[in-house]
Amino acid sequence: MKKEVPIAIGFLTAVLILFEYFFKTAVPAVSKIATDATNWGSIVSAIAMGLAAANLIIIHARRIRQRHPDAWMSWVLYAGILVMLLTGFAKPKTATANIYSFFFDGLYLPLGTAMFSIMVFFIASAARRAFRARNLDAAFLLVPGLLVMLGNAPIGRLISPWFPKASSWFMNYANVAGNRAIMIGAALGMVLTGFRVILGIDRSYFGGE
Amino acid sequence: MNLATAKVWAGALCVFACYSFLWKENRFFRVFQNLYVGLAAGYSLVVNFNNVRRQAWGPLTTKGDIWVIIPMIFGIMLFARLFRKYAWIARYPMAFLMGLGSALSMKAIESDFVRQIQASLISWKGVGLGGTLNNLMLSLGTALALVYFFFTFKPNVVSNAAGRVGRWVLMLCFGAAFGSAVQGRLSLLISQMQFMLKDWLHLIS
Amino acid sequence: MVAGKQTTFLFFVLFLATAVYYMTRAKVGKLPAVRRIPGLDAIDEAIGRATELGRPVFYVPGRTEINTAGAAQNIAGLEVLSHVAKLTARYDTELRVAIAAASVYPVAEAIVQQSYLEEGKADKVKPEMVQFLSNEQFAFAAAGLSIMNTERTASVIMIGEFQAESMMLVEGAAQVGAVTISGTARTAQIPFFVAASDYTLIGEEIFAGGAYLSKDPIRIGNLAAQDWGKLVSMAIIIIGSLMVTFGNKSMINWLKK
Amino acid sequence: MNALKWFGDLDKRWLYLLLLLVVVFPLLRPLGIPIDVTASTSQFIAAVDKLAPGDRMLLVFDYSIGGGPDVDPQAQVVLAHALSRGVRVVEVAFVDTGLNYAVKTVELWESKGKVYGTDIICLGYATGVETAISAFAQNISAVFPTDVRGKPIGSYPIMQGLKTAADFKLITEFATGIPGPAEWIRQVVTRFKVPLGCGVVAVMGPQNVPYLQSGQLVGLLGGGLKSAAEYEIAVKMPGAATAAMDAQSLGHLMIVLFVILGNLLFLVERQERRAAKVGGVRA
Repeated sequence: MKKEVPIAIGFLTAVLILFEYFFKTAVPAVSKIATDATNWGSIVSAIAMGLAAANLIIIHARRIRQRHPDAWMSWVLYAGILVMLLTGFAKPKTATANIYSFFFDGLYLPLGTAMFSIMVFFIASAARRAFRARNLDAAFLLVPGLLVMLGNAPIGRLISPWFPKASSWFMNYANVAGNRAIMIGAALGMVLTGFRVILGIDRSYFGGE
Repeated sequence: MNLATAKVWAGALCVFACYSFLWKENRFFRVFQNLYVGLAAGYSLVVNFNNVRRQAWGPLTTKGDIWVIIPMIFGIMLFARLFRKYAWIARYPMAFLMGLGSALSMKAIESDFVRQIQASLISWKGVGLGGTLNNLMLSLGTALALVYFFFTFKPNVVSNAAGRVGRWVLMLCFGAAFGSAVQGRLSLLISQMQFMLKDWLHLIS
Repeated sequence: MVAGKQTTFLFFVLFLATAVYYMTRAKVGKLPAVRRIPGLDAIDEAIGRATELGRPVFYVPGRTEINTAGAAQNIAGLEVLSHVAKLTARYDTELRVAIAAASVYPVAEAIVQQSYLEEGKADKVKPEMVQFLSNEQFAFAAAGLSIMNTERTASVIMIGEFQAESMMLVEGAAQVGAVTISGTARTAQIPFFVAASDYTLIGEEIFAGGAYLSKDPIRIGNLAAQDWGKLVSMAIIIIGSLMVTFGNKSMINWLKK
Repeated sequence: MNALKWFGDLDKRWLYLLLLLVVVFPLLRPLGIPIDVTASTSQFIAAVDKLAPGDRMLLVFDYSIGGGPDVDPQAQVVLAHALSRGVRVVEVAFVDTGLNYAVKTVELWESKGKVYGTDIICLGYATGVETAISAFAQNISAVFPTDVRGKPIGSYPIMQGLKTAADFKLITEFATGIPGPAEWIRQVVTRFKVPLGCGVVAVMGPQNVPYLQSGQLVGLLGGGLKSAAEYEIAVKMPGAATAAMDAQSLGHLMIVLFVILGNLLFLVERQERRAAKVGGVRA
C-alpha cells in the first residue's frame, strides 16, 4: 500500500495527461479532466510553498539557537516574511498598502534588478579567465562569441559593416543548428526519464521504508 | 520625505548592498540578502495563498466544486515530511506531482523532437553557393551535432570524425549565444546606472 | 487522434517500445558499453576533494517546479543527487542541497534521507542538508552565493533546469575556488556553464547521469534506446533533406500528419 | 609582455571598476554613435503603421522583474507610437510582475491626457500561463470580468465589441521567458489568425528568429534594449534606450578587449612554457 498506491497515482495521472494530448478529439470529455488535474498540480504546489517556508523558518530557528555569528540576520529574514504577510492583503490606497508598496517597490523589486545587473561583471571576469583558445574546440567557441559581441553593438558597424552580417549569420545558422541538436537529444532524454518515473522504476524519492 | 523619494533612496541602498558583493562578500550584502529572501518568501506566501483561495477555496465554497478538496488534502499531506514517522504519507501527493510533471515533459516529443526534425528538412540547393552552405549548416549541422550525443554505439572512424565536426557546430552555437547574452546582461547594468544617475542623483534627465 | 499528432504518436510508441526492448535485454545482463562522460566521472573526484578539505558539497537540482514541463530535467538532477548523497553519507562529508521550487523540496529531502538510510547513516541527516532558499530567482542566487562564501564550499554541482541565475552561481563558485560541475538541457544557459565551470554536461548528457552513475541495468538500457532515437532522427534529416532538394516534400508532409 | 602579465594578475575588481566607468561615462556625456535600424525592427514598425486610428491593439506585459529593464523600453516606445497614431490600446499581463509595469504605464499616459477606458485600459493579470492565454483568446470577459480597477469591462467604450483575440487588429507581446512568442503563437496565432509582433530580451532573440522567417510573427524586436533604441530612432521618439546605446557599444568593446588580452596572455605563457621545456632538455 505504501508503495503501490503512490506508483498507481503517478501512473494514472501521466496516462491521463498524455491520453488527452494525443486523443482529445476522440474523447472530448477527457480535456476537462486533464485541465482539472493540471490545476490540481498548481494547487498542490501552491500549498507546498507553505512546507518550503516552514523549512526556511526551521533552518533559521536552528541558526538562532546555535548562536551562529549571523543569527541576528535571521531575524531580519523573519521580519521580511512578516512585513509581507501583514501588509500583502491590504486594500489599495490605504496606509497599510503604502507600507507594502514601500517594501515591494522600494526594496523587493530593486533587489531583484540590482542582483541581476551585477551578472555582467561576472561575465567580464569570465571573459578574461575562461574565454581562451586553448584548443580548436575552444577557438570555435571564441570566434563567434567575439563577432557577435561586436556585431550586436552600434559601434560594430562603425568599425566594419561586416560585423553585423557575421553576427547574424552565426545567430541564424550555427546557433540554430546547435540548438536543434540539443533539443532533439534532450527531448529523447525527457521522454525516457518520464517513462521511468511513470513506471515506478525510479522511486528514490519515496524516502525511508 | 514622501513615499516616492523614500522608494528611490531605498532602491539606491539596495544597489549599493548588491554591488558591495563585487568588492568582497560582506555583512552589508548578507543583511540585504536575508531581507530579500524574507520578503520573497512572504510575497510568495501571499501570492500562493491567493492562488489557493481563487483556484480551490473559491470554487469549493461558491460553486460547490467538491473535487478541489482532493488537491487541498494532497497539499496538506505534503507536510507529513516534517515528521519522520509519517513521512511516507507525503509519497501520495509527490507521486501525483512527479507523474504530472513527467507527462508534461514528455510532450517535448512533439515540439522539441518531431517539429525540430521537420524544420531541419530543407533543400540543399540554396540561392547561390552561400545559400547552399547556409542550408547545409542548418540540416547537416544538426545531424552531425547529434553524433556527439551517442552514448552506447561502438565508435568507429566515421562516427569519430562526424562527432568531432558535430562538437564544433555545438561550440559555434555556444559562442554565438554567449556573445548575444553579453548584450542583454549589459543592458541591465546600463538601466541600473540610468536609475542611479537619473532618479537618485538627478545628474541626467 | 488529434490532427497533426499522428506521426508524433507513432514516434512516441516506437520509442517507448525500443526502451522496453532494451530494458528486458538489460535485465538478463546484455548491457551495452557506455562511452565515458567526463563531467560525470568528475563527480566522485569533486566529492573526494570536499572530503579531503573537510568542506561541504553544494548541490542544486534545477530551479523549476516539479509539476511543469521542466520536470524531467529536475528529475535528472535528482537522480544524480541520490548518487551524490550516498557518497557524502559514506565519507561523512557535509552536503548542502539548495532548493528553489517549493514542490521539489519534499522530493529532494526524501532522496537525501533515502540515500543516507541506504548507507546506514540515517542518523546523520540534518535539516541543513536540504534547504529551501527562495523561489524568487535572484534571492535564490544571492542566498546561494552567501552559503558558498560563508561555508567555503569545496565543490559545486548544479544539474537540472536553470535560467539566468546559472552564470552567477558558477562564477560565484569559481570565486571561492570550488570545483564546479554543471549541466542543463536549457540551451540558452549551456554557454555560460561551458565558459565558467570546470565540467559541463550538455543537453542530453544530464539524462544519462542517473544511468551512468548508478550502473543500473534498466537505465543503461534506456540510453541505448535514446541512441536509436537519435540515429533515426539523423537519418530522417539527411534523407528528407535530399528529397526536398529534388523537389519531393512527402517526408515533410508525413511529419506534419 | 610585462603589460600583459600585469593585466593577467590584475585584481578582478579593477576590471569591474573599469567596466562600470565605461558604462557610466557615455550616459553622462553621450558620444552619438549612429544607430542602424535593422530589417526586423522596420517590419515591426510597419505592422503598427498599418493600423488605422481607432483600431484596437493588445499589449501584453509578460515580463519578470529581473529581465524587465531589457524589454520595458520596447513596450514603452511601441505603446507611444501606437497611441500617437490614434490607436486604442488594451493592456494585460500573464506574468504577475508584468502587471506592475502595465499599471504604471497606464498612469503615465493618463497624466499625458489619454482617457482611461476610451484610449487605453488595463485588464489585469491572469494566472495559469498557457491555459490562461488560451482561455483569454477564446473569451476575454470570462478571464477578465472586470478590469484592474474593479469595474465590469463592458462599461468601458474601448471594450465594446471585443469578444475574442480575433477582434484585435494587432497583438504585441513583450516577454522575458515563459510565456513568450511560442505560447502566443500556439494558442492565438494558429487559431485566430491575428497578426502578432513580439519583443523579447536579447538572450531569447535568436531562438525566435525562425517564427519571423515562417511568417508566424509580423515583427520581432529580438535584441532587447538595442531593438528599442532602433525603434525610437526610426519613429523619431528618442528615449532611454537611445541614450543607453553609447554605453552599450563601449561596454561591448571593453569585454571584447578583455577576451583578446586574455588570449594574448595565454599565447605568451604557452610560448614561454615551450621555451622552458626545450631549455630543460638541453640542460
